[in-house]
Amino acid sequence: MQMRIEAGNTLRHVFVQRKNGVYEVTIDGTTHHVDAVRIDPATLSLVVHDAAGGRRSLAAALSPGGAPGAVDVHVAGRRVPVQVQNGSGLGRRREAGATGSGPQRVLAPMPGKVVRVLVKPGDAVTARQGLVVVEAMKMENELRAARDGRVKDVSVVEGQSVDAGTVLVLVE
Amino acid sequence: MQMRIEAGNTLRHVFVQRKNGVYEVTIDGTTHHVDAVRIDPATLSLVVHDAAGGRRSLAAALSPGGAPGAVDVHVAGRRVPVQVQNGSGLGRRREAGATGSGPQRVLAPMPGKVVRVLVKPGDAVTARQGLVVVEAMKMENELRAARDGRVKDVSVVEGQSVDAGTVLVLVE
Amino acid sequence: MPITKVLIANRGEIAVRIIRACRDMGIATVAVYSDCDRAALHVRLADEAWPVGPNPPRESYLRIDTILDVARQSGADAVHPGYGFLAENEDFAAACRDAGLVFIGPSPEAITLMGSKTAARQAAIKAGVPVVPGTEEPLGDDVPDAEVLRIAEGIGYPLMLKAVAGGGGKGMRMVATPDELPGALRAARSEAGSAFGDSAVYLERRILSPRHIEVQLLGDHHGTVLPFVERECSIQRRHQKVIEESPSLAVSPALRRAMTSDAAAVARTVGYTNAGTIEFLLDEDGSYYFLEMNTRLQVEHPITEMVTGVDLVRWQIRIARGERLTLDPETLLIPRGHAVECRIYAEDPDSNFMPSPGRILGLRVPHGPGVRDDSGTYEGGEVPIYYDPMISKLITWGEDRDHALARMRRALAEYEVRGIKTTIPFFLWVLEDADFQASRFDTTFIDRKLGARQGAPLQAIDADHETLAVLAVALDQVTRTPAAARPAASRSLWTSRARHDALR
Amino acid sequence: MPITKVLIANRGEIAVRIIRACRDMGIATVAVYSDCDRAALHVRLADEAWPVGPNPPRESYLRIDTILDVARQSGADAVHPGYGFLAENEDFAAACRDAGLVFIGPSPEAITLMGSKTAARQAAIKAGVPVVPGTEEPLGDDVPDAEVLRIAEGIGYPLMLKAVAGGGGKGMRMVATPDELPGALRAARSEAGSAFGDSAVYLERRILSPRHIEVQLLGDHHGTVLPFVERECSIQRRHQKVIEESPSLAVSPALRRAMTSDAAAVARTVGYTNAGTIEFLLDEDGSYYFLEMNTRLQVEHPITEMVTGVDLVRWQIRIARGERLTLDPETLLIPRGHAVECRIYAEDPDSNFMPSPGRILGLRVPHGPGVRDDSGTYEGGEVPIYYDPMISKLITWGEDRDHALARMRRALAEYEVRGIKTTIPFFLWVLEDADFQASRFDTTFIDRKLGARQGAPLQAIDADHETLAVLAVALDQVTRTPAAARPAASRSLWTSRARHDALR
Repeated sequence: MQMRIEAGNTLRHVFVQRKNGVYEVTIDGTTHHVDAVRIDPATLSLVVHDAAGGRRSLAAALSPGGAPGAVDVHVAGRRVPVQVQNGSGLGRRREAGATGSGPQRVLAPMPGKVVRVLVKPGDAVTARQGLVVVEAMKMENELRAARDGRVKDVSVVEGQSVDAGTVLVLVE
Repeated sequence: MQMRIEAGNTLRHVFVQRKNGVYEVTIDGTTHHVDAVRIDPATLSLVVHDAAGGRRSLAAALSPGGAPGAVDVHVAGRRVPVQVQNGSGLGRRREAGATGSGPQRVLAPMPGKVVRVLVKPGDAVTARQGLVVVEAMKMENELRAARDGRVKDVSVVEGQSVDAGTVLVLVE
Repeated sequence: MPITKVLIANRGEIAVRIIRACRDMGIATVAVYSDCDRAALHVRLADEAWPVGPNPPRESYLRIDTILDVARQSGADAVHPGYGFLAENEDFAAACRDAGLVFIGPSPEAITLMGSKTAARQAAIKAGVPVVPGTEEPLGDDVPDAEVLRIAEGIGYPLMLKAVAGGGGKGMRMVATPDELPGALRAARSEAGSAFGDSAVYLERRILSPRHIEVQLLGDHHGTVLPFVERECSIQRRHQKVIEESPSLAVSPALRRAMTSDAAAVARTVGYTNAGTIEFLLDEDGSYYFLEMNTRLQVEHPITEMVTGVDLVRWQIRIARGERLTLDPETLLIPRGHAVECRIYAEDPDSNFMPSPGRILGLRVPHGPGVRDDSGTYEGGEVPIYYDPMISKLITWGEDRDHALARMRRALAEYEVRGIKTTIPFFLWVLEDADFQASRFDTTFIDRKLGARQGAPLQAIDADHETLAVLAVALDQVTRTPAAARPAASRSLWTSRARHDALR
Repeated sequence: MPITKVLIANRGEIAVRIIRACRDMGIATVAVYSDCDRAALHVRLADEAWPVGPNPPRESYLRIDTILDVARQSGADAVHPGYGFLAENEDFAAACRDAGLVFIGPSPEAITLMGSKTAARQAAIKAGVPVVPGTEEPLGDDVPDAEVLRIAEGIGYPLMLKAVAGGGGKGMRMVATPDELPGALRAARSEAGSAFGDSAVYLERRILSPRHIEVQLLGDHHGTVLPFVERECSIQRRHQKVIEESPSLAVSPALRRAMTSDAAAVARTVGYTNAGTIEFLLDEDGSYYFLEMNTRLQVEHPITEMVTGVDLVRWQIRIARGERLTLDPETLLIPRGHAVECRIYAEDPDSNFMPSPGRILGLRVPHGPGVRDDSGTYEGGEVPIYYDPMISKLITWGEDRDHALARMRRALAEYEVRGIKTTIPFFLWVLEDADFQASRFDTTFIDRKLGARQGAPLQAIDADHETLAVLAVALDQVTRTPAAARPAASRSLWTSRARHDALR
């Protein structure tokens, strides 16, 4: 079985075969010997044979990521976002849009109330600079710029209630 | 929706309709008002409106019983075996065979070793009398007669290893 | 006052906590729920459950009329408010009393009194307990700058200008030197005037590196008030406690005697009953100051339970039904071992702690020696957007602080929540910090440490993690046919599983 | 002897328990598993996992050679045997030592000595500790009946005839009166001869209504042996403990002093190190007798941990690496509150406790104050047919016994296991018993109470339960479309759930 899997912005070519009771997983030419069994529909128990002859035991739990083919893998205390590529090359990770080029639309992540607008059209902003503060779940949440740019439009005013997905600010 | 559901050896005619936001469940002419939501694929949260105007909260978890249509309902601290009847009248509970009439085949419930045979062909036995002791899971398990009868055949000897389902004794 | 059925005017983990205490005492429980909480854990665990309205708290959990109506219909004879919502609402406490219901908490009068910052401050002064040095009388518009400068000289710099009617940081200014004072005074008065319609301010010394130390109290209706060993609550993010522990390594036995007896003195001065907490600021030099009183059960009450063995909710109920406090005062002040609590929130610590509501697709809860998980949710449960996003409180106990922290690391590593993001990676990061491990911190610790990271991810993903993730995804695809991946001995059981699935 | 990596030569809940203690100490863990245990919880939680063979214990968990081979290959420097399997096998302890591995347990010599019933009895006598009155020397075939009758007169009736080489009840006879003796003697000698090749027997007084009381000990390599407050283990079904508690209501502080100091004396006599337990029979008149010593960690160790705050597994490891016992002896003998343990088995209590192996389709574990669940399994996990069917130990702690029992009832009621049958209904039944509640019992209690029921179901199903079950099944059918039954606020999330399912 052959797959293309992206993790950490690197696309890996993966080939799996079963041999002598374990799986041989070759990732970009490096072969790993792994025993895998399913714990529940979302969880695998892996025993990874290491080079020194060790048998490392890990549980890996998978949950759907934010886009088709995206998977969050909970393993070794981390949540690692992974993208499974299908043949036509569709299904790039959603985050790509946010950190790449092109205008950035800052959306309300949940229903709430705009308590502060920190920028106005024409302002130059730097990456991670606060743009709008939305109150939801009893907390104030500052929405920030993903990268440097200039505010093109502010679509909300202080005190306004917004639904999830409402465009708050446009940065370009 | 109309159903026939057996519990406690009594067949009940059940009719369900949704009315004013709750379910009206009529069991053999008595109507119960119940609010039901699903907690997970096997569990429902029920709020049962009682006659005095109370709102009793219960969780009911369902798991498959031993035969088609048989369901074990975990509710109010009990496991209640229930049988859902389908149109053709199939799917009687399996236990029916064990406590009803006809010869009783005493089977090994799991792989193990016969450590004692307590009866021989021709013996008269009474209900709950021990017939064979099988050791499995580090425990000795006494298999008993379901009802009064006479031993027709003993198919095993002491020390013999048996698989699950092996006929040990025939009582008629 | 016998209590046979308690209505719990709350939701989430604290409602579950109270239901369990009632069940231990053979007392029936009545849950209330808003629309989105119909499938919540507290509803399922209670004996009865009643709807109280739409999702916004103001239309459900804060509706005094509806909740009293449910109490009447359900035949409850007592009400437990939990924390938050109506817990410190004197009108609710009074309405319960007027309706003939036992309110499991302090009197409405005590709630009113200690709810006012200046009245609480005066109660502390009356009890002979130190408050942060400052002006006792309001400084109105008519007090000239020179007079304010003279008073400030007596208090010392840096100091805080605060609005008498204040709250939420409005009308508040830090003043580092005398020449900053006139400008700050003008600004604070103007802000206070427009925000509260009252421009009066007062001065308070600024404590530079305070620890937040608090003392749990129980008071019965027979005049007994008992303090408990302190809780260390300095680990706060934006003034919200996130990790608490008991005891505090900054509190010596002598200091403990002084602080706990002062705390009890404040409570006695106001005739306080039931559970309450006195909050102090502890300065680096060992001096401490009354800050405020919380007239309810605290979120972090379990750490006190772990080191004293006292079930505080059970005692709240016993006190409410008129029982005497029969606990041994001495044992309450001698902690047995050490306890730590992490408040697990549905927030993404790597996105500025943005709330992360939604369905919990997978949940594995830690177990084993020294671990307690007070959760309000379950696998498949929903974290709604309308309420505080805390999903659980993870508490560990150990023979000493290091042991408790080691168990916390173990428990956090076992904890798995899928479908939403949580603050678990944040806690694992804090637990690795050498200053935290050495108990070298004050209330500014977390904000300083987080600020220094400049948004770097709390739990870095390295090449090994990526390889493991790729292996997992590849093998998940390969083993999608369940039978392929199951050990041989299990296969026979897939028949019954399949039957089970067919039934769904 | 530094310990950096521990191989756990066991499975199930005790392997999980040991992994957690190692993790708390920063020690790496190596799990071993038989074929059917590949997906077991202990494998998943350990840092490393190695197969050791087919399912029958003799071919895997009892294979000393294979296990030592894994220890070598994995670089483990210590071995913890848990309980059962190789825990009391002196050859294994010696083989570990010979292989340069730290065996986390007593010396092979101590295991050998205390493993012999008569040698252990002699050690107790040497330590000045009472044993059940009886003959010290074997009575061979050559001792005439008249002589045995004379000896029996000195011991008193009723008495027990036991095989010197005995075990498993073989060659054992109860003798109520002198005229029964000659016949019983012939039968016992014959049975012992054919079972063990040694027909020698000895006489022991029969204690009519004994309680089973045991004392936990820790001994370090520097000569210190410390006893702990006793455990009450009289609630047994067919000589298997099913409920344990600490302390025992039958043991006064004075009796506790005597029993614990006697227990420590026996251990000191044999130079015992690491964890061990001395079992006593306690007679109705307050006299007690040494029964035997268990040279390992006991199943029921958590109740001692709950009332003393000591992590016994952690201390086993600390002792094994040469540390001194620095615990305060006095606090170990003063229980804080009360703890109870129920051993939850995959058995059907309404079918004569028939094992009920299989897949756990659904599992809800209790939580909250005072509850600890030491489990070896998980939802979706398999209870194999090859091993002890205990799936979990549920432990509760309370301020006193009634409180601990109330919490146990609450926790058992919250516990839900679907797919297999468990002994939970049995425990709920025992907890309702007035004699149990009053601590009026001896080791025959459960068998007598169960016998009196003549097979009547432990938890009766009444018309209300049937109605509720019918309602549940009917509404399950009606709400099979998930969206139909979900509260409105949840519906939007079914999209992501569906995506999740599509991925599987």
